[in-house]
Amino acid sequence: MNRRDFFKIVTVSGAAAATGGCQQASESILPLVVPNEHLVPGVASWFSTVCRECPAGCGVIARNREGRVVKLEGNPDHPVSAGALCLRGQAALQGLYHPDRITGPQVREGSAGFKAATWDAASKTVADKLAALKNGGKSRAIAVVTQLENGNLGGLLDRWVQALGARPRVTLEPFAYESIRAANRATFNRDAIPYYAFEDAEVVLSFGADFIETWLSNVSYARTFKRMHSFRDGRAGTFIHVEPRQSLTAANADEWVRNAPGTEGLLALAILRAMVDEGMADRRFGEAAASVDLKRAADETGVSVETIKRIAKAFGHAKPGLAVGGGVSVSGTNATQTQIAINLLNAAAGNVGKTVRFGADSAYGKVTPYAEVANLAGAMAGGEIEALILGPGVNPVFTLPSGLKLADAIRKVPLVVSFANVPDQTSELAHVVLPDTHWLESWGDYSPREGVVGFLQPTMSPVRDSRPMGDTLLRIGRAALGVEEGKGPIPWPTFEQYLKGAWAPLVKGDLEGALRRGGVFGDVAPAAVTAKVAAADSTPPKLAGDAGGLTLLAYPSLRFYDGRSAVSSWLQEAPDSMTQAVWDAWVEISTDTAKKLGVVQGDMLAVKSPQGTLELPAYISPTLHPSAVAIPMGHRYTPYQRPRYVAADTKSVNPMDLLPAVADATSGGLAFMSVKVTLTKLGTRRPLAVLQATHDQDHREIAQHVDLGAAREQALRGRPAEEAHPTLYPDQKYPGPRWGMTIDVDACVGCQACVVSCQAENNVPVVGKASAAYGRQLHWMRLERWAEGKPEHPANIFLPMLCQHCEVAPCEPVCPVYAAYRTEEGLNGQVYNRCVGTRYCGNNCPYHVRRFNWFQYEFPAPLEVQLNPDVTVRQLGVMEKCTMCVQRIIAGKDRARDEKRAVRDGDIQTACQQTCPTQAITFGNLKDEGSGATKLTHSPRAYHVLEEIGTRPSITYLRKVVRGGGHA
Amino acid sequence: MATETVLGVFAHVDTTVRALEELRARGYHDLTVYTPLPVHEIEEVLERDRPVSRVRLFTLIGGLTGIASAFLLTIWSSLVWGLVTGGKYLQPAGGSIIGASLPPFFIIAFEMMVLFGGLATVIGMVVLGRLPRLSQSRAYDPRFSNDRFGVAVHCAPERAATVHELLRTSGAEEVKSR
Amino acid sequence: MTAKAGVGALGAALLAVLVFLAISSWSRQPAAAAKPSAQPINFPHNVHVGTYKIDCQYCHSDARRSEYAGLPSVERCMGCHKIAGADKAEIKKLAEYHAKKEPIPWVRVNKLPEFTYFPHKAHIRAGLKCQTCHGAVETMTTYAADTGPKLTVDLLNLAGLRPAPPPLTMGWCVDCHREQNATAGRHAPLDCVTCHH
Amino acid sequence: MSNGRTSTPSFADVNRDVLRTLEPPGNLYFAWMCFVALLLAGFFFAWAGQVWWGMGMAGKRVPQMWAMYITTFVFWIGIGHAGTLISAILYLFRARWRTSIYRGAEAMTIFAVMTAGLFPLIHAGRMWFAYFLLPYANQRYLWPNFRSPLVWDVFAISTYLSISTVFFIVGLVPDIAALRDASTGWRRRIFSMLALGWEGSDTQWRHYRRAYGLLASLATPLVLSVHSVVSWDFAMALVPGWHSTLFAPFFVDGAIFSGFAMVLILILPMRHFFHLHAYVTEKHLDMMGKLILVTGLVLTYFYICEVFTSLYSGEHIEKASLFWKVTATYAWALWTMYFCNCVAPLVLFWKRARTSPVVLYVVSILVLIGMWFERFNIIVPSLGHDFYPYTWGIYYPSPTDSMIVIGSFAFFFLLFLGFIKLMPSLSIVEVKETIPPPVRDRAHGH
Repeated sequence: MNRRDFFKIVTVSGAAAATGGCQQASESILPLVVPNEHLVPGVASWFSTVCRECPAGCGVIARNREGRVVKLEGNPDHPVSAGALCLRGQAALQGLYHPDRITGPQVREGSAGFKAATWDAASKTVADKLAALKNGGKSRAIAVVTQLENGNLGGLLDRWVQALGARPRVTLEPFAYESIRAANRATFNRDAIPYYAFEDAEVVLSFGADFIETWLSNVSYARTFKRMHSFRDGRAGTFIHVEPRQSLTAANADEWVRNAPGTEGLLALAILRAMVDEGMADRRFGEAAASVDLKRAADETGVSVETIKRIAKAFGHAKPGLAVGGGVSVSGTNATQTQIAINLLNAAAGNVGKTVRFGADSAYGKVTPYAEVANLAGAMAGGEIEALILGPGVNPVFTLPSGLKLADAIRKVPLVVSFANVPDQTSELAHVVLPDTHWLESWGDYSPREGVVGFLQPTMSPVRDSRPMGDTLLRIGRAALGVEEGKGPIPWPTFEQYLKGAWAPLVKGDLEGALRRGGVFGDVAPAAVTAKVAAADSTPPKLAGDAGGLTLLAYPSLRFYDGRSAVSSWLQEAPDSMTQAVWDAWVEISTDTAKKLGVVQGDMLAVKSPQGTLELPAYISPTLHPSAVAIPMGHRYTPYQRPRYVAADTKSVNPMDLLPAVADATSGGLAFMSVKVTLTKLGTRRPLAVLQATHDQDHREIAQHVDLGAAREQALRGRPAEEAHPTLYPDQKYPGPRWGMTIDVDACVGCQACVVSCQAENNVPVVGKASAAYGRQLHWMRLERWAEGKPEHPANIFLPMLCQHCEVAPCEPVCPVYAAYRTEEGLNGQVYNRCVGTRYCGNNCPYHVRRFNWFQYEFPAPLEVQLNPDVTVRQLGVMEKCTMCVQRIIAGKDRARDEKRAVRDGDIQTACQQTCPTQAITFGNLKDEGSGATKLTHSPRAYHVLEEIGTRPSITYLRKVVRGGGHA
Repeated sequence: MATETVLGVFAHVDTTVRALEELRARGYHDLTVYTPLPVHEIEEVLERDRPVSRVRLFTLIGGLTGIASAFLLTIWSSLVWGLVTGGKYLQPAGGSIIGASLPPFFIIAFEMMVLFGGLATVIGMVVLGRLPRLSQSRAYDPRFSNDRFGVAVHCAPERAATVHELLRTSGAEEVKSR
Repeated sequence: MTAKAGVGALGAALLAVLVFLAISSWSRQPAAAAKPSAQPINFPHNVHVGTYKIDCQYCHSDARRSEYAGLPSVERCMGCHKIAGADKAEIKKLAEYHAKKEPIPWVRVNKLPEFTYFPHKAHIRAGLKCQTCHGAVETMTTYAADTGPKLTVDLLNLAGLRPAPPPLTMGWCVDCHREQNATAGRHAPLDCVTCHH
Repeated sequence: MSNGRTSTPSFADVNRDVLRTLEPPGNLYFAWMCFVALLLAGFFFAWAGQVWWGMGMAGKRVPQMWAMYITTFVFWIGIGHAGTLISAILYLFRARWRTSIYRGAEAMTIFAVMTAGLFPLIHAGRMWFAYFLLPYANQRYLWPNFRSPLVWDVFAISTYLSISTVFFIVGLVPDIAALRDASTGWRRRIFSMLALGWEGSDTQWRHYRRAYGLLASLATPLVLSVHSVVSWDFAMALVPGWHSTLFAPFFVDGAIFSGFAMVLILILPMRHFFHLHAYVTEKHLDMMGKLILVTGLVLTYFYICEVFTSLYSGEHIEKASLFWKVTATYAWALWTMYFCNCVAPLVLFWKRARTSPVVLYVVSILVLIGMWFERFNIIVPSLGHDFYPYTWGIYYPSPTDSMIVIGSFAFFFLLFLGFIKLMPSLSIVEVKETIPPPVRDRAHGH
C-alpha cells in the first residue's frame, strides 16, 4: 500500500485539541475514503524509528493519533537508548511542527530573498547547473556536505557523488572527537572511538567528558553510568570528574576536581606517575610519565598532591576503572596528547578490553576530519567550488568557528543548495532550498555503533510540502547525467526503493519485524588491542587572544547540542539544570571576576576576542575556575523562534563567533578551547530568567542525602517501623488501586528529560522569557538543583518536583467548588472545567507545584497538531498541575479490561518515568505489596519532602547516597 | 356603629401624658397616639395593659428555620456526592454518624440563622405594624413627624364633645374631629 | 436633581461593564451540541436501521475499539450502493464522492465539550445499546439530537424542581452510572477525572 | 444654625437642620463627583482588560497567587465593621452619643461591604463562573464545598450585607416619613412610597422598637463573626504567617480600628460642610478618639503576640518567614504598618488631640494606610517566603492592580457622596431622643 495515502485522513481529533471549552462553529467530520486496517481514529498506533537530533542515534517510537505524531518515546528494544530519551529527543516534535518550517521549494531571487517555486523548476535549476559543470569537466567543483549519515542515505549520496564525479562527500559534525580517534591511533593503533563500558567500572575518572550532557551518547552513558554509580544492595561505584567548570556531569561526581583549564593531560600523567610510584601500575608506564613532577603538576593544575595521590589510589585499585576524556576543556591544541595520557591511564590500570572495548565502535569514528572541512572552506573561498549541496542538520555558518570565515566562503559559491527543513544561518545563504522531510517523516537507517543498525520509517505524512533528500537528489542527479529512471549509475526511482533493496540481506525477509523492533541489533566481537607506551607531552594548549585574558570555555549545551535543537521553544524553556536559566544565553564568570568587574547577575558584559565581540548577560558562578569564562553553545533564539517569546535580538549569542579556526596540533581536529577573551562591563542590564530563587535549602531537608556507610548499615538493618499518623478522622479507603510514585534522588542526574516529556504529553504551553522570569512558568514538573557545602565547591542534589498527590492535601479542602479533590485511586484530581480560579489551592500548596493559566496561551500553527488528544488544553483562568498522567492510567486500565485481567505492575508508565534515562522514577499501585513502587517505599532511604507538615504525599523520594563524610 | 375620631395635637410630652391618663381614667381605650419619636413616658401609659410585641416570635421561628435549612443543605449536599478533600470524608465513613466534618457546617448554620432571623424580624415588624399602608389614616398630621404629638380618640359621635373638652383642658394646642 | 445624575452615571457605567463582562464570559461558555443541520447527503437512518435492520456497528465500526464511533468509509457505503438504489439522486451524490475519491463532509450532530472524554469503547464493552444515548435512531429520517445543557432545565432546577436532565449532559450520565452501579452491580466510574482530564 | 450654634436644638431645629443637608449641592460637590467618576472609569477599564486578556494583567505570580485584590477586599470588609458595631453594639449598650453618627456609619458599612463584594469577582480567574460558589440545584448534581473558607465568606458576607441593609432601611423609615411630610410634588410621592406609610402611631412604634432591638442583638454576633470568617481564609491555610488561631480576634479588632478611622474621615467633613456642630459635638469626637486609641492599643498587643508566638514556636520555617518580613524586601511595608497602627494613635492619649478635628483626621488617614498595609503584610510577604525556597519570589503590582485598588475607593466614595444628598445622613428620630422632650411646666423656664 502506498504509504503517502496511508495517512490521508482527517478526523475529529481537532476537537480534543481545541482549548477547553471554547465555542466552536458547527464542524464537519470526514470519514476515510478507503478503510484502513492500520489506523483507527481515536486509537494510537506506534512506529519505531531513530532519533536524528544528534549522532547518538537513540531508538524512538512515535505515538501516532489520527495520522499525527503526538509523542515520542524511547524504543525499549533499541540497545543504545533502551527505552529512554533525552530532552532533545522529546522536543524533536517541535522541529517537526515548527511554525517556521519551510513550506516548500524556495529559489532566491537576487537580493529579494526567497520565492516559492515548484519542485520541478527548483530541481531543474540545480540539475542544469550540475550538468553544465559535469559537461564542462568541472565536476570537482561540486561539493556535498551532510551531517553524519553512515547509513544507506550516506551510501546513496556517495554513489551519487561518484556518478557526478564530485568531490568526496563531507560529513560535518562540529563535535567529532577526532582527538580520541587520533589518540587511539597512537596508543592502540586503531582509528576508532570504542564503547566505554561504564556499567562494568568501579571507578570512573572523567577528564571533562560531559557524558551526561552531550559526550558521544548521553542517554546510553547516563544510563550505564547510573547502573555503575547508584546505590544497589550495598554497593555503589565512585565517580571522579576533572573540569575547570562545574558542569552538570561534574555536579553528579562524588568528587569534582577543579583544575586549571587545559591541564587535564598533565594531571592525567601526574596520576599515572603516582600510580607507578605507588606500584599500582606496571613500571613500563613510568617513562611515559617520567617528565612529570607531582609538585610542579600540582602547581600548574591547581590540584593538590594529596588529591592527585588519592585519585591515583582510587583509580588504581578499581577492578576495573575507567578513564574518559572530552568536553571543551579537553579540546585544546593539546587535546590528542591529553587523550593519549588518558589512554595510558586506562592501559596502566588494565581497563582496556574490560571497560574500554574496541569493536562496538562509535559512529563518530566515521566523521570526516576537520582538516577536510577546512580544505573545502578554503576551496570555496578560492572560488573552486561552484555548486555546494548542504544536507539537513548541517549549519556550519553557526556551528563552526567564525575564524573559518565560512559565511564569506559560501557567499563566493555560485549555487548553494540547502536541504534544511527549518531555516538556519546557512540555509539563509542558499540559492535553492529543497526542504528535506523531517526525520520523523523519512525512510532511512543509522548505525550509532558497530553491530547496531536502527531503521527510520515515516511515522506520519509530511507536515509541509517537503520531499526526501534522497529522492530529490536521485531525480536531480539523473537529470544532470541525462539518463532516465532505471538506467545509469543511480537508477533507483526513490530512495525508499534503494533502501529496501539494501536492507534485504540485513533483514532476511522479515522487514516488518525489523521495522517493528526498530532495526537490526547484533553484537560485534570485541577487538583485542595492545597499548603502545609512548611519552605523552603535557604542554598546555596554545591560546590566541590577549595573554592576560580569561580562557573561553564554549561548551556544548545539553539543551541545544550544537544549536540544531534550538528551534524548540520547549527546550528554550526547559531550564539549564545548573543555572536554572531559561531562554537567554549567558556568560558564566567566576565570583572573583565578577568582583573585579563589579558586576552582578544580569549585567551585560562585552566578551571580546580577536575574532569579535559578544554581548551577553553575566551569570556569576562561585564554582567556575577564576581563569576561565564559560558560554553555552547553541543558543539561537532569534530569528528562528516562534512564537516570539523573546524580544527579537539580532545580535549573536553564539560563542563560535569568538573562536579562531585553530586545529589540534596532533589530530587536526577542531579546537574549541582556543582563545582567551577579555570582559568589559557595558552598564546595561538584561536580567536572566532564572527559575530557582535559591539553591540553598535553608535547612529544610527538601533534598536529603545519606552517607554511603550509613546507607549500607540501614540496608542491612532495614527500615524502622513507621509510627501511625495520629488522626481524628477515618483513613481514606481505596476500593481499587492506590497510585503512587517513588523517585530515587540517588539515580537522578538532572538531565531535564522528564520535564520536557511531561510538557509533550500533557499539552503544557510555553510562556516565554518574561513570564518565566516572573514565576509564571507552567511546567507540571520541575527539576531542582540544591547545593550544599562550600559555595565554590558545592555538593549538588537534583530533585524532580511535581504534584505530590498528598493524602492529606492542603489544596483540596480550600477549593470552594470541589475542582480539587481526592480521587478514589489516590490522586489529587483537578477538574479544569469546574475551576473558578480563586488560586487558593495554589497558595496553600506547600510545594507550589500548582500552575495557573495567567493568559490564554497560544500554540501557533501547526504546533497545535502535536497536542495530545487525550488531555484537555486548559483555558485561561484555571489551575492545572501534574495528574500523574491520568490519561495513561485510564488507558492502562482499559487495556487490562480488554484482556479481562487486572492491571499489572509496569502496565502503566507515566511520561516522566518512561523517558528517564536512569530509571529514577517508578510508578505503581501502592496497595500491591509486590509492585516496584511499593517495594521502594519500604527502602530505608525513603522519605517525603516536608514530611513534618503531615501532607502524607503519595510520592516517596529515596535519599541520595553520598561518599565520604557528607560529601555528595 | 359609626365612630368619630377626635384628634388632639400637643406640643409637650407632659400634657400628652396627662391627656392619656385622663382618657384612660374615663375609660377611653380606643386611642391612637402619634409621636415623632418613641417617648418613654407615653409608652409607659400605653403599654400598661398590653402584651409584649410578638415580633420576637417571628425572629425565633426565622432563626430556627435558618439553622435547620443550613444543616440540611450542607449535610445533604455532601451526602449526595461524597467527595473526599484533604483526606477527610464528608459522608458517613469509618463508623462516624454524620460524616467526618460537621464543624465547618456550624459556620454556615450560624450565618443562615442570622440571615433568616433578621429578615423574619423585619417581616414581623411590617406585618404587625400594619405596614405598608398606601393611604394615611384620617387622624394623621404631618407635624407628628416633626415636633408635635397627637392623640386620636375613637369614640361614639355623641361622646365627641366631652372628648374635645377633655383634650383641650389637658393642654392640647388644637383639637379637631376627623 | 444633581446627585441623582451622579448616581445615574454610576448606574450606567456599572450596567455597561456588567454587560461587557457578561458577553465576554458567555463567549467562553463550553460548546453545546450542534443543532441538526443539512447533511451533504440526505441519509435516512430509519431505512438503514429500521427497514433493513443493519447493525449500527456495521457502519460505525470503531465504536467497539475506539473513543470515537467512527463513520463508514465511502468505500463501505459503496459496498452496498454499487447496486442498491444506484439510480436514486442521493446515491448518485455518494457515487460522485466515491469517484472523486473525496470524503463526505458530514455535519457533526453530537458533540460534547472538549473537556469531556467519552469513550464509546468502554460503553459498548459494557453492552450498552446505541439507542440509550442516541435515541430511537431507527425512527429518524434525518438524524438529529436535541442534547446538551439547557437554560430552562437549569432554571427549573434553580426553582427546586428536578426535571430529568437532558441527554448527553453530566447529570444524565451520572444518573445512568449510579443506576447501573446500584442495580446491575457494575463499577461505572463516578470519579470526576475519569471524564474530565 | 450656620453660626454653628451649639446650645441644645429643639425638635423643629433637628428637622430643619437635617433637611437642610439635602439641599442642592455646590460646585465643590460636583468637582468631587467628577473626579471620583473618572477614577471609577479607570477601574472598570482595568477590570474589563483583565477579564479579556486574563489574570496575568494583574501582577500576581507564583508564589503570590493572592495579592492586592484580597488585601483590599479584607480592608473594605474591615471598614464595613464600624457601622454595624456603632448601630448595634453601642445601641445595646445604650451609648447615647452614637445617635448622631450611626446613620452615616451604617451607610459607610453598606457601601464598604458592597465595594469589598466586588473583589472576589475581580479576583477570580474565571469570574464568569463565580456562580459555581452558590449552592443552587443544577443538572450536574454539583454543590459548593462547604468546608472551604471561601464558601464561608460567601455566606458571611452576603448575610452581613443583607442584615446591615435591612437594619439601615428600618432605621430610615421614620426619617423618610419626616422627609415625606416636609417635601412636596414628585419627591413627596417617592418618599411616601419609601416610608411605607409610616405614621409613628403607638402600635407602629411598639413593634418597631422591639424589632430594632432584636435586629441589633442579631447583628452584634454577626459583626464579630464576619471578620472572623474572613480571617479564617488565612488561618485555615498552612502558609507560615497565616496559620494562626490568633487571627479571628486580631482581625475583628483591626476591623473596628480601621472602621472608626473611616467614620471620622467621613463624619468630620460632613460636620464641617453641613454645620452639624450642634449634633456632632466635641464629646462625639472625644469618644471616637478614645475608641480608636483603645482598639489601636489592642492591635499593638496582637502584633506583639504574633511575633512572640512565631519566635516561641521554635519552628524554623515560621521564624524564617518572620525574619524575612522584618528585614527583607517588604520590611518598609511592615514598619509603615507598625508606625501607623501602633505609634500614630498614641497621640490620642491627649484630650486636646482627641477633640481637634485636624489631628483626628490626620490620625485616621494614617490608620487607614496602616491597616491596608497590615493586610498587605499578611498576604504578600508571607506567601513570598513560605515553605519552598525554590519558588520564593517578589510581587510587583501592575497598572491593572493599582487602577482597580484605587478605583475601589472611587466606587465607595461615589456611593457615599450620592447617599448624603439623597438621604438624611443624621437620624432625625434618634437625634431627637438625645434632646430632652418639650415639657410645658418647665417650658417657660427659659
